[in-house]
Amino acid sequence: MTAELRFIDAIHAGLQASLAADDAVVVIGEDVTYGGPFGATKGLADEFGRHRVRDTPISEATVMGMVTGAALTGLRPVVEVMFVDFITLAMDQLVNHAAKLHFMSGGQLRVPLTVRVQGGVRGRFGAHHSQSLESWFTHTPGLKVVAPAFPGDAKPLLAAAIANDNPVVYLEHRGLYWDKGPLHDDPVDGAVVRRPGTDVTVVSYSKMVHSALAAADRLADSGVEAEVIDLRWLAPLDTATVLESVAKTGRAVVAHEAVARGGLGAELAATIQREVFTELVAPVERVGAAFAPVAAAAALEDAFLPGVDEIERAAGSLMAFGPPPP
Amino acid sequence: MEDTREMLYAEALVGALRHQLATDDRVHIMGLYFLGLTPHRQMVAELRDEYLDRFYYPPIAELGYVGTAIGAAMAGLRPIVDIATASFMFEAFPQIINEAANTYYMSGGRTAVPMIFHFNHGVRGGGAAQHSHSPQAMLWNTPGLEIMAPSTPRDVKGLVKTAAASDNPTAWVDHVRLFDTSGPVPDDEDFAIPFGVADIKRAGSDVTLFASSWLVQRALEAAELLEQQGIDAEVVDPRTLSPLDEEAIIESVAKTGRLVVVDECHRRCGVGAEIMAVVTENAFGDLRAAPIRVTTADVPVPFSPPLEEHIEPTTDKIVAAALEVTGH
Amino acid sequence: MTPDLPEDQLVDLLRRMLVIRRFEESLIKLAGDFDIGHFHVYIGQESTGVPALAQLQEGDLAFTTHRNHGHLLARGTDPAAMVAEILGKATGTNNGKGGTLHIASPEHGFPTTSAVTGGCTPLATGAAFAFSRRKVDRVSVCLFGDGALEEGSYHESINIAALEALPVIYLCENNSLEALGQKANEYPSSTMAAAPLTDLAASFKVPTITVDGTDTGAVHGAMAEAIDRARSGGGPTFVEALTVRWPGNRPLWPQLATGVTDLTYAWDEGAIPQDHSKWHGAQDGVLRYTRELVTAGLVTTGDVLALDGEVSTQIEDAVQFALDSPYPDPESAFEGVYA
Amino acid sequence: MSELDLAGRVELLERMWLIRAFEEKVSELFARGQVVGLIHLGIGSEGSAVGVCSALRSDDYVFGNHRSHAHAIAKGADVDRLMAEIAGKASGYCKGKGGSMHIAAPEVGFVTATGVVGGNVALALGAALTSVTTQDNRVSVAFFGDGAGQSGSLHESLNLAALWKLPVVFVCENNGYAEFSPLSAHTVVERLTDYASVYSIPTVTVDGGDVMEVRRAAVSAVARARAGEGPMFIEVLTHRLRGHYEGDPAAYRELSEREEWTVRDPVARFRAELEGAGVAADTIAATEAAARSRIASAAESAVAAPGPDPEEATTDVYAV
Repeated sequence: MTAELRFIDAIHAGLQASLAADDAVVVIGEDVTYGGPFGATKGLADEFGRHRVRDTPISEATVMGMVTGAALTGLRPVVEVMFVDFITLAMDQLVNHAAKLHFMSGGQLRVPLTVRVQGGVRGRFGAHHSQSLESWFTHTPGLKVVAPAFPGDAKPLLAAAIANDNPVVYLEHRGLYWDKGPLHDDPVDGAVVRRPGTDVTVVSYSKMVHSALAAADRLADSGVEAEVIDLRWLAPLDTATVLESVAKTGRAVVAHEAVARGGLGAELAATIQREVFTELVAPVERVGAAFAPVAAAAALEDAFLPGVDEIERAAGSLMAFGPPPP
Repeated sequence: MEDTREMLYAEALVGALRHQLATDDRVHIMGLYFLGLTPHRQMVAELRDEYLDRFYYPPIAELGYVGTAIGAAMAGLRPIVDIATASFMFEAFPQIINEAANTYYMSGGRTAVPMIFHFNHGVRGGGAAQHSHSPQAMLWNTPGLEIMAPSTPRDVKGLVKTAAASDNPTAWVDHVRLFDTSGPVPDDEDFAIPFGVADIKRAGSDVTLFASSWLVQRALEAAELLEQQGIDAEVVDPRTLSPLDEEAIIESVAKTGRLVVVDECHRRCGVGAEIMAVVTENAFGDLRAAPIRVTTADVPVPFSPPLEEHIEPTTDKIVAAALEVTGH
Repeated sequence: MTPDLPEDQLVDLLRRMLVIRRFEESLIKLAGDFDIGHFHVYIGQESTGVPALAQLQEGDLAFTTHRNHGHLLARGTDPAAMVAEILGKATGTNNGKGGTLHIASPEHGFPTTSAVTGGCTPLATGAAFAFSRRKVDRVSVCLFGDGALEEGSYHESINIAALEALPVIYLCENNSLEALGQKANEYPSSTMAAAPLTDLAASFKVPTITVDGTDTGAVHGAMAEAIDRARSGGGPTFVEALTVRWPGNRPLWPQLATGVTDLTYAWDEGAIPQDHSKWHGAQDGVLRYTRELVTAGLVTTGDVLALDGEVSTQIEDAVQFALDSPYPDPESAFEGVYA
Repeated sequence: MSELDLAGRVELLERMWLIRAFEEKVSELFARGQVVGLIHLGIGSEGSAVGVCSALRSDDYVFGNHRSHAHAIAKGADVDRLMAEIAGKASGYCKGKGGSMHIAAPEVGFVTATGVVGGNVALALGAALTSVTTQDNRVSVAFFGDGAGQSGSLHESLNLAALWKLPVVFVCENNGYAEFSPLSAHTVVERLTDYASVYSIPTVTVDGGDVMEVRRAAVSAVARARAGEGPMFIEVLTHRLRGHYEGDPAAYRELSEREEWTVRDPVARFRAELEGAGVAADTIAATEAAARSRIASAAESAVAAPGPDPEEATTDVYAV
């Protein structure tokens, strides 16, 4: 029986392990010595010293540039941006510098940087603290993006991000922080099939994977076997796993919490259509947030957030297209 | 038949700004790089001299001056703020995304942000990775922003008119390679092009080429080349990405059954991806072949000319994609 | 000291302070019963916000931060609509779309609340830019905490304001002097190498004033000077008001740490309990102002208690109104994205 | 670091000539269409680049901006690879991917340049953080112009460097113009050192026309930083003798101003100074001749070099 860990503790353990294993790893961010708003870094300053776990002023732009400069010159910084919304303040450094320096320098420079950000809809925080901005990062060549859905994956994915020689945006959904799960030592490269199925492929990541699994349970009750894929890495995107599944099922739903317009669902829909067009028996369905900012009121926030019902409905609508061609 | 006059895109652009300054004293302009560093920028300088007290030339502080324009929009002006090279929008992202785009909604419809952000986007020759950005894809998954991407002198005049009248923040995505193109522009001072209405820049029956901004010109060039090979291409220009005229694209694909999406954004999660998704969701049964995207590759824009050309959506690549999708 | 104002206006200032105090206390109590999420209380800063903002005129604008309740109430925003907004009700100031972090009340001069640190500085500067360009006799007030000075947006904004001599007042409420109930190493407040903070304005040649934020008269005087400068074309002013942060900052310190304010402490020193005697005796600007009014004979203790009773009832009614109000129609979540 | 002897000063002049010859050659190649893109030249700021970099160790870090050919050469970058990069050739430092605005020559400590105004300052802080963390005793320098002075990230960086006592030297090359307008159109602040003083960062303003004055300021700043005493801010009053970018007619500048600065040309001044100090005319003439011939050969090989293989456009996106 392996120990059950909360998601937030798995991240803490991942940071702890990386700090212990490699002197080049430093943890930097607002209030990280205190532990940050959710406790991910609690105690690390005492354990590893304040020269390796540092608080910064509220200066996101400069902090992102500084950790990039530190990564260029030999450290492996893990920077915490308190809310993904605040990454807007650091976008120039992230997109114009961290993501591009390896390429612009013709491969001379490396930016082994991990950017930990939490976000997503939870807690009635309103439009400045609830956005899902991952398609900005996946749209940016040079960035890698990872979005764990389970506590077990959180630690090895964080280790992989920190060990990577590229800037990696590590997306945490604060709605997952208190979930518990067993640790595992499975490889964390690429996507993973969370539930095998034959009729429809549901592709998702982060917290929405849980909705996808719940929807699959409901679909099973009505005789539809959904295959649920947890992408884990959003860039690079493991299209092979997705395409293999869709080639088998002929139907695909892509579900995420970000707005549908311009989201990862669009990218997967485009790729699936292009690559397995002849196997498709139905159009790729997207489940994403409505094209609106996130409202604060509970009733509106709930309406905004897509979930199990929407996935079930989308998968059901694809089943109406009949069986795949022989 | 409307009266028109042939003019350069740059002239039409400056004419549109002049018209707004002349007809609405709430319009103030921040920044001077509407025409980039091209020689045409003299026209903007002349306009400033005509309306000296309506221009503001800001420090190199995008976050500060773009936010200042947003605050001014909340307090009665209708600013048109030039961010120049689109790659610098990231400095101003906190204000564009968090404030301008969200405020109307967050305030329950009580505070509007009527203004225009002007960007020069795209590969322009030697701009390298930090001066060649196409911002459309990132901006259009931000609810609350309107996005216009004119491709002709006529369109820039008509779209600026509509953007200036809109109570929403509008991102005006422009391309330096358009400035020297020319075409007929209606004389009518009140000529306006509604947002969310696509324009069929060339009618055709065999394949739909979707393109916006500068790439409309390349798509039209490709269509000419395709005609020589007996392929009749339709070029659909959405003119505004937000709102998007989904109907027009779907209708065109319903007719042709084949689609090539041309887009200057990077491929992954670019505008092209969204168009592909919209088409598959709404016209799946009409598609006779898998649609193809012709986009900027998923790499930062390289400096050296042969490298730059290799990653761009060129006319040749559009032609090749159209040939492939039509089974040639 | 009390501001140099007619008596009825002095009492009105006290009323506004009490509205804020009772409003925030009610929220903390409410949060004990309901999960109303994350919010930031203004307790301890009433004696800054009220005299600073109550003297603005109609059409003047102010831009505030996550710690916004006091500012909005100081200019007369309806507490019922504010509680409703904070509870996510259809009757809220923003119809439930903003919540505590984004309360807007344009008719009271608050176009929006930005919850991004440093978000409001360019906006307030921009409103002043508009006033200057429209040639109207209006001023804009930028409200922020000391943390916002760590953001580049502040520096970019004040540079533009100085360059253009814009009618804007940067009112920095420096509440990090001491935070009651804060443990060592818990949320290090100020990470700023500049001291005093006014240097960060003086370096841009912007006039600065530092006042004790618990001194209603001093704040009133400083703001009067700054507003006068702005209206007369003299450009921006930076005002730093020093206050103590009170510990009810949900969800970090979610308790009424010093209890429900007992106004009798203002005139009955013997009633002040041992715990937090410094707070009640010296640091609470509301008690200080009450004490000053009573000592100067401008109000009686009975007047104060009667006023407090009225205000408390108003706030109770406001809370009840909000609780009784319906939630918005979920479909409205998808509306109002575009004007 | 002690005051340089005469031979050492002649070496500085050689380095300044190398920059001057390089920049003039780039201008020439641009006019001939053999170099494309956005090119910003540093003619007139040789004294700043050479003065500062001569105070650095070879393993110290320099972070440049859009106008950084001079900084790279002063730090020891190879002019062949630099010229090839600006010409977009495969043999360039960045294989043609970076170009003029994005030079990287990390092996000589010129880590990278950036095309975003003010974008390099925070990067330099990061290198200084590495030095503090690994205790490798290196110093980082960020070169930026007066136009970057009004960017918020500079102010954030000054605060952070002061708070953390980072070994970083801020070098503000105040050439009086931010892009196309004078500094007075960008800020009411006259001495940009005021920005740093508020954070208790020591500052000095020096004449960029005097390479030795720049060098003395840099020597003291570097010594402070290396001793763990934190950052310093040097404002170098300098000038660009060309427009903002190649192709800019610079019509906004007064003719008299240009003439005045031609007189204060750091290369001409230093040359005269050395002549006055007794360096033989032949020796001095040889510094220029050697530089020009070195650059001529660099330009020749850059122009003749093959362009990159187009397929290279999609490599180096991710480190492996």
